[in-house]
Amino acid sequence: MSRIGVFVCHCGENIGATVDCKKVAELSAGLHGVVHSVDYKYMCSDPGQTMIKDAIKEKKLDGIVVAACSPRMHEPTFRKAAQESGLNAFLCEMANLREHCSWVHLKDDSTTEKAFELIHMLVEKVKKNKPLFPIKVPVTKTALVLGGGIAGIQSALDIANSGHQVILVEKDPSIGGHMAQLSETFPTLDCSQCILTPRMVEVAQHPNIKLITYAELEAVEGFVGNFKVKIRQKAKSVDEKICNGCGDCTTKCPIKKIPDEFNAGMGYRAAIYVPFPQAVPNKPVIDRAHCTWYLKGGKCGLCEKVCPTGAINYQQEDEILTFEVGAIVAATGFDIKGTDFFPEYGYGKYKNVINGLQFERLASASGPTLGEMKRPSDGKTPETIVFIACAGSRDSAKGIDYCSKICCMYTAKHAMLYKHKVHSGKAYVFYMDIRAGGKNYEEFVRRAIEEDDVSYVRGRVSKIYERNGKLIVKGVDTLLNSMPMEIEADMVVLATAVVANHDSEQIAQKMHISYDAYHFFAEAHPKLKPVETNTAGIMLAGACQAPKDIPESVSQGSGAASKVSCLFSQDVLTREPLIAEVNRSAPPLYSTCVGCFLCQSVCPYMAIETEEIRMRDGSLIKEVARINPGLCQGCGTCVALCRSKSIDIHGYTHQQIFSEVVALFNRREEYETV
Amino acid sequence: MKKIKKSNFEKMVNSLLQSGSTIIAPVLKKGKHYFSRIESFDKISLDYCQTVLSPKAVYFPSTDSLMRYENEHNNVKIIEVEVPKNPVIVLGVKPCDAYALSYLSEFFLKENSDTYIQVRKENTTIVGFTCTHSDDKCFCTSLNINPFDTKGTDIHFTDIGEEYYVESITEKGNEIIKNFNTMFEDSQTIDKKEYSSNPPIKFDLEKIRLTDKFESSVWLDQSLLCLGCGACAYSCPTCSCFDIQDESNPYSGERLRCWDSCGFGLFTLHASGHNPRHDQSNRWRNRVFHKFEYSVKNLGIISCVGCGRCIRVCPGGMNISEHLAELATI
Amino acid sequence: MKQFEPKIIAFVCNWCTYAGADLAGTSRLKYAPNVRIVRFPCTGRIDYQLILKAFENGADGIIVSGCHPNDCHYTSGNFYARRRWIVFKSLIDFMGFDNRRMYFSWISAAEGAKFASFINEVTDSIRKLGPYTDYSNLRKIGVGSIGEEL
Amino acid sequence: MIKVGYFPGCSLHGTAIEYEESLRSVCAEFDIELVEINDWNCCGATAAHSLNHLLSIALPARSLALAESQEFTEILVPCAACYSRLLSAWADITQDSKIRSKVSDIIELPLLGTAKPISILEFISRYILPELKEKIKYPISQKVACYYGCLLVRPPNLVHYDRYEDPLIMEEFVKVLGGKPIEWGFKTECCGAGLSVTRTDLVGKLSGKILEDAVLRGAEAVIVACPMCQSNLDMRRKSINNYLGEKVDIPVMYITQAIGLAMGIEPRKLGTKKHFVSMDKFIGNFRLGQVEHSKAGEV
Amino acid sequence: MTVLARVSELLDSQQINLFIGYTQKGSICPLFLKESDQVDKLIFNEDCLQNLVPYLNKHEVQSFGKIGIFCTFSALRSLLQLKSEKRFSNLSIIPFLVISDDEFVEFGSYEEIESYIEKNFKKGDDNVQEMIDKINLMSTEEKWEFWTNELTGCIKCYACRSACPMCYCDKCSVEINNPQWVPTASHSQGNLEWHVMRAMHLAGRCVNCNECFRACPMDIPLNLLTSKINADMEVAFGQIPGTKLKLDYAMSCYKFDDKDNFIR
Repeated sequence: MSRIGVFVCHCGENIGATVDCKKVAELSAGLHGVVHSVDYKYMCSDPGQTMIKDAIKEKKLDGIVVAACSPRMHEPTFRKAAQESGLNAFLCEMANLREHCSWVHLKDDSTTEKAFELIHMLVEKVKKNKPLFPIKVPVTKTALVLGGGIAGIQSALDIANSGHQVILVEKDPSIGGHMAQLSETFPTLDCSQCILTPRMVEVAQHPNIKLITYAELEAVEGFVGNFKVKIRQKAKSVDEKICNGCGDCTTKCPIKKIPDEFNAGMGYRAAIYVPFPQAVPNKPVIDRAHCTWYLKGGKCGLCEKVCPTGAINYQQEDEILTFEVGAIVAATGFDIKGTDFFPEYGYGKYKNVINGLQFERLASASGPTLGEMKRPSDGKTPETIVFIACAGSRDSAKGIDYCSKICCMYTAKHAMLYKHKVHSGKAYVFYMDIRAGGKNYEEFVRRAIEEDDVSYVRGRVSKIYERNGKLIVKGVDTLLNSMPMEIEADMVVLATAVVANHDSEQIAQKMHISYDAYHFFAEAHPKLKPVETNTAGIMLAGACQAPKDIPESVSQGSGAASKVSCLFSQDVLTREPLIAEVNRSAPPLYSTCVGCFLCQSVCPYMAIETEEIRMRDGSLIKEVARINPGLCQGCGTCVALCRSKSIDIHGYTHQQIFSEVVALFNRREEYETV
Repeated sequence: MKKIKKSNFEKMVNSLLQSGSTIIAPVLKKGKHYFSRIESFDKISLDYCQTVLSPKAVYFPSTDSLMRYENEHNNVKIIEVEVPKNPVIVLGVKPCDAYALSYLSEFFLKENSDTYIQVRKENTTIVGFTCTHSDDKCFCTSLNINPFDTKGTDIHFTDIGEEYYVESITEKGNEIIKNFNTMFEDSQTIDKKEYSSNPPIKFDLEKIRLTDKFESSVWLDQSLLCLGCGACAYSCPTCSCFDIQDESNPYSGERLRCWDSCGFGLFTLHASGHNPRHDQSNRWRNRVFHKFEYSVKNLGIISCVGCGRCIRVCPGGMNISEHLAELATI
Repeated sequence: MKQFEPKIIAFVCNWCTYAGADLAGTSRLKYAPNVRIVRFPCTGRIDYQLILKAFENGADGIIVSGCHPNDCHYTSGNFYARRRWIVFKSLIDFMGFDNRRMYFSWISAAEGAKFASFINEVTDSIRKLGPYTDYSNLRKIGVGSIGEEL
Repeated sequence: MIKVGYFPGCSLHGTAIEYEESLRSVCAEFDIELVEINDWNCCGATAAHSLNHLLSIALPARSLALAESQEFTEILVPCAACYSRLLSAWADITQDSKIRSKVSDIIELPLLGTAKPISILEFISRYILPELKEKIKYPISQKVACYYGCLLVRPPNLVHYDRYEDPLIMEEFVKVLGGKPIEWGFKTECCGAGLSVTRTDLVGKLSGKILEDAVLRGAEAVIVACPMCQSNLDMRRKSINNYLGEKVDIPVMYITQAIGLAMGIEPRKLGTKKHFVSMDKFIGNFRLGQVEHSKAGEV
Repeated sequence: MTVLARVSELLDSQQINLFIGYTQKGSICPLFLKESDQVDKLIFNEDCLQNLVPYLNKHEVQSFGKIGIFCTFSALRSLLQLKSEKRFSNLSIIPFLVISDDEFVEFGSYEEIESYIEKNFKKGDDNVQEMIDKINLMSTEEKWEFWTNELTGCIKCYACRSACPMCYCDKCSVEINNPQWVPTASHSQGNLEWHVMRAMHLAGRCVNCNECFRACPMDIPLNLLTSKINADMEVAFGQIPGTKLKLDYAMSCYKFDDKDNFIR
């Protein structure tokens, strides 16, 4: 038999004015299992709480219902009071008499009746409550940062500077990311590499940062505070410890005509290469897909011969490194659409139609033309250049509905850079809208239009075709008479859409984080949790979440780092125990879970794993679902999905909710007498 | 011995209906026959081989209320359930089903009389009919039951063309003849066999010796076809297993007696999780043993009447007469 | 005769509709006192069988409400719930349940006014329909009787 | 014999009769029978759809319903404008059961949407292309320009058999015929058909630009699959020449005519004489022997 | 090679320990073969409609380990759906789809089943759709009357559950008594709740084999319930149960723009 206490609060006049609290308390006293029922002016006040505590002790209550304000307001208060008097905090429930009753109804019998019913529902619920205990998980104070672009670099440095260990993993041979490829940055036009490279060096030298380049994420297991990650260190074929970075190998390598990724295909590199002169680490790797030694079974070997330190190691193999980390920052960056995505603009066959990143390399002093404006087909200086903004972005016909955000700004920058280099040249920009929200951004665009005389045309380009060595750009000017216009251009730059990396879906699946329809990683809440993911302990930084410019990426990198530091400030994590659990029953069933794992596909937190139930001799009896208490956030979607009702959620169990619902009714006649 | 013209038989039924008796008789629905309460004579369809379900629910409903209770603060008030006492006449009961009903009353009433069933039996008159249609699933004759037997009936009719040949078996039967004495005429004793169906004998009952076959592998082989539902038990005229269910809420509740089946895995499941009849073969063996061994030991009667219903309804194609024939050979 | 007052039960999620009801309270909006709220962590937790249970135990109307699409505290619980309701609705409509007694809505934590007017609207229309007994009466068919078919 | 439902529309019975002639001749070679939809009516390819959406669906939907009652699951609609109207109507009625029942009420016919319109290009790639190569007798060896116009591969959300910008499917056919399709940027440019009556001068400009580029790139013929395109590019030569200031004599033929010629079907069965701009030079050029051959056949 | 010869070969070479097929004994019923000596009793014709896959869920049958089985088209779909729900991990199953005595398809892998189903997909029974259409046209009250009448006949023998390939829970939720979700009694309410629950459990999983209807001793058209919601789901979500080897369960996925017309 339960021993339930009911405490009805008047909340001054707030409840008392419309609800007959005294009568409610009397009626409650008559409920089955209620052994104590009182009303009081202010339950949340010190004397009120003392009343509750004393009653718990004196009447040996095994559950209480506080009928007062919204549980969203004072549930912690009363749970704490219960806990302090020896009653498990989760044996306290609140009936919402104020927000849901007294404030919204007039003084009337029906209001009092409702108040009593609300209490009754919770009395029945609390009878089924079970003591619950907070979940504690230890924290490994090492962070993994995935991606060595500016967001990852910023994140790694901030975490390292707050005194924690960081493992920074980069898939390319050098950190730096896309920012290293940029010529100048908007809106200040300062040199991108000049501001980036010092930070890259800082990463390399930081005592708390372990830098692993040319490596990829293999697998993530575990949960917040206790991840186990596997990293595949791709074979560099060069022993980093021995290599002195002299560069003899790269100059001697006979295979030199490999399109250079760093130069966005505008230049060439050798099969053994350092991506760019300021690379960190500044040690070469062998590109096995192009190296003669690998393609022709051990021939060539020139680099090995010229290496003064004997660092070349053709036999090196991929290595799987395992680390235990407490948090992960995903900063895997973005990609941009190639020009071959646009049949109407020449589907990649016109050499002089290039994308924004290629233009960056053309404009960069360290690029293939050493910063001179030379068009790819014949190296001539383009006299007329057309920039097309929103190439793919905001175009549902192309399947990309979103705004790529950075294009308006970098297109203005490109036009400006072009005009600064080719004073006599004519630059056109076709745009839909100019989105220049940001500090000094609008001013920057105005400068391009007004000071640098860039012709901005509001309209879209329908077609580009080549004729007599010129690119005929057919567009429309929607502001001037909406007339079709044709420009004979020497070069066209498409501000192609920013898209997620081609492998972002796989990476997200490895990390068990969700991603949106465009394969950008999904944040936990679009407004209030823009840095966290749905998987506790995994944060996002930079353009892997959505298109972002440099300041935003850096801010988010720092934000992610601060989230990690907060996490690492505790030795043990404490979580509310309101999570789901798969039931256990007597053998030979062990659990009514039948192992269909349909629940796995519905869990937003990927918290459901496989548990093997085995005999003592190790033979498998059955596989059942197990909810990882570290990952479960307690939404209960799996609970309602499970056909055999093998999953239940603490705090909202089948029994509790069922009792609440059944308590409400079946008593229509009784009210006539109330 | 008596006889009654069919036209008079109709008048008699209508008169019984008018006098307030509940009449239950075979009725044709969606191509199959079911015992159902009738409101008029023309609903009756005696031209049938076998109803889908047996008439056992007349004594033993699929869900029976045993009592109700109400919570009054901290007291519990018990409310007894009254079994209706109005007269019930079950018409068109075949000898196999009548035989089964007599088994059921033995089972429920012999040692500890079950009030609910006692009351129903007292108020029920069983009007038997000689079986005229049988099919390849019928095997009553293999169990020494004749398709014209009168066991379990109160009054028995045999269709002899324009008239029914009538035998009164019990006092209730005499009562009917007395009440409608103008309609009944005296008759010679006839050989009912001429008017009845004659299902062939499918196996030699004497040769079925179960006692030493408890551990035989035959149970597994036979039960592979069984899907483990309760269709056989629920359609069986003699299956009498039940489960007690309390349906309740915080204010009141009701105690129900519901049909159960030994074919269900849950039937013998212990709270500990252990199930002494873990495999379907164990359950199938129990079913056969119950009918041909245990009920003989307990009540002296084989509790299978060869009606063939379980064969007809089985979704897995289990055929008890074939299985018994197989048992007779080993 | 006392006017019929319907009993309505509302299954709501903790983060949006429960909070929306709280906001209706803090805004002192007035609405009909016929609804009893049962709090769930998320609409994803709401079991369709509870709807049957509520009707079985005498509810005259049922409200199910949670966060608007894309607003779910758990990001996607309401999307799964929505699918479940679409399917459940198609089933019970097909079976001829009185669909005028079931209401589904999205009410956010900011929509206190929507909550209040929604409750009023639902209460009014269910009051007009009268008590719902079709479902709870089913309980009486087939107990202790010889039934329709034997 | 394969039977395919066939919606000719007004063009193929009128100004584009040679399109139908060539289509039927080619189909005969592939043992395909085109069965005209009984009592078909106008597709409504006017400005009507911008005035009353529902009626603009109902008009073509009637033909769809009739095709259904003849138990066709596919309807070949060679005219690109008809195709566009029929396909839009089909999409509307199959995606929205409410529209379907409304339209069904309007046309007073049962309507399920089981008959799907297919374009000439889909038709060729499904029924003709698989066995085309072995039937080629006289491969076209010239450069030709494949011109699609505005309707054939659009709108993108309904038409999926080719990309809507810079389509490639006709080029594939031409390559099988042995021809050399040119790379050009005018495949889906506007020919001006919508202004054909009101602003003939603009038609000259728009069509002129198309032909100018085709000629510039060395094409000896333009291959089309739309009666409107054909009539504009073929018939409006006067205004085209006016605009261009020179005389262009590049012939404009239907893809079905091109296929027929390459298969060695007699030109008269392909309606090649029914164009304003003579095709003789082109035919003569690509296979001198063919003409002799067909003459020999006539004897 | 005839299918019977192939079955013999598999049994003789112990590539399978059990073969589940059909035989004719008065009516058509399943046949379990452990040896090849009785293989000539196997038959397969258009009347062999029973889905034999539910037998594979029985632990007694599973203990044979390697099993050959005759499959109808919907039985193949049920196999695929069950596999996607992680069934049969310890079982090697060789399904056969028989077209005629000499013509049959033997499936070597689930991928083959998947591609066969994709290539040969056929819609469910027209009669079922006709009945559904008929009920759809009824008013709410008529529907209610139709279904309460039908379901009053239910005796809760659970033949529908036993015969359903997708019902394989160790403990059916109708057997949970704390709380008692579904009344076990076969009064009308208990019956209705049981069938609502069953239909919901088959939403996104039913392969239209109509086994529940075939098994029902009371001839209640239960298949209409599952067929109806799955047909609606196919239209709404575009997913068809039993066509994908990778789990594709409509109830555990969503689209941002799932259409509903009743949520306000």
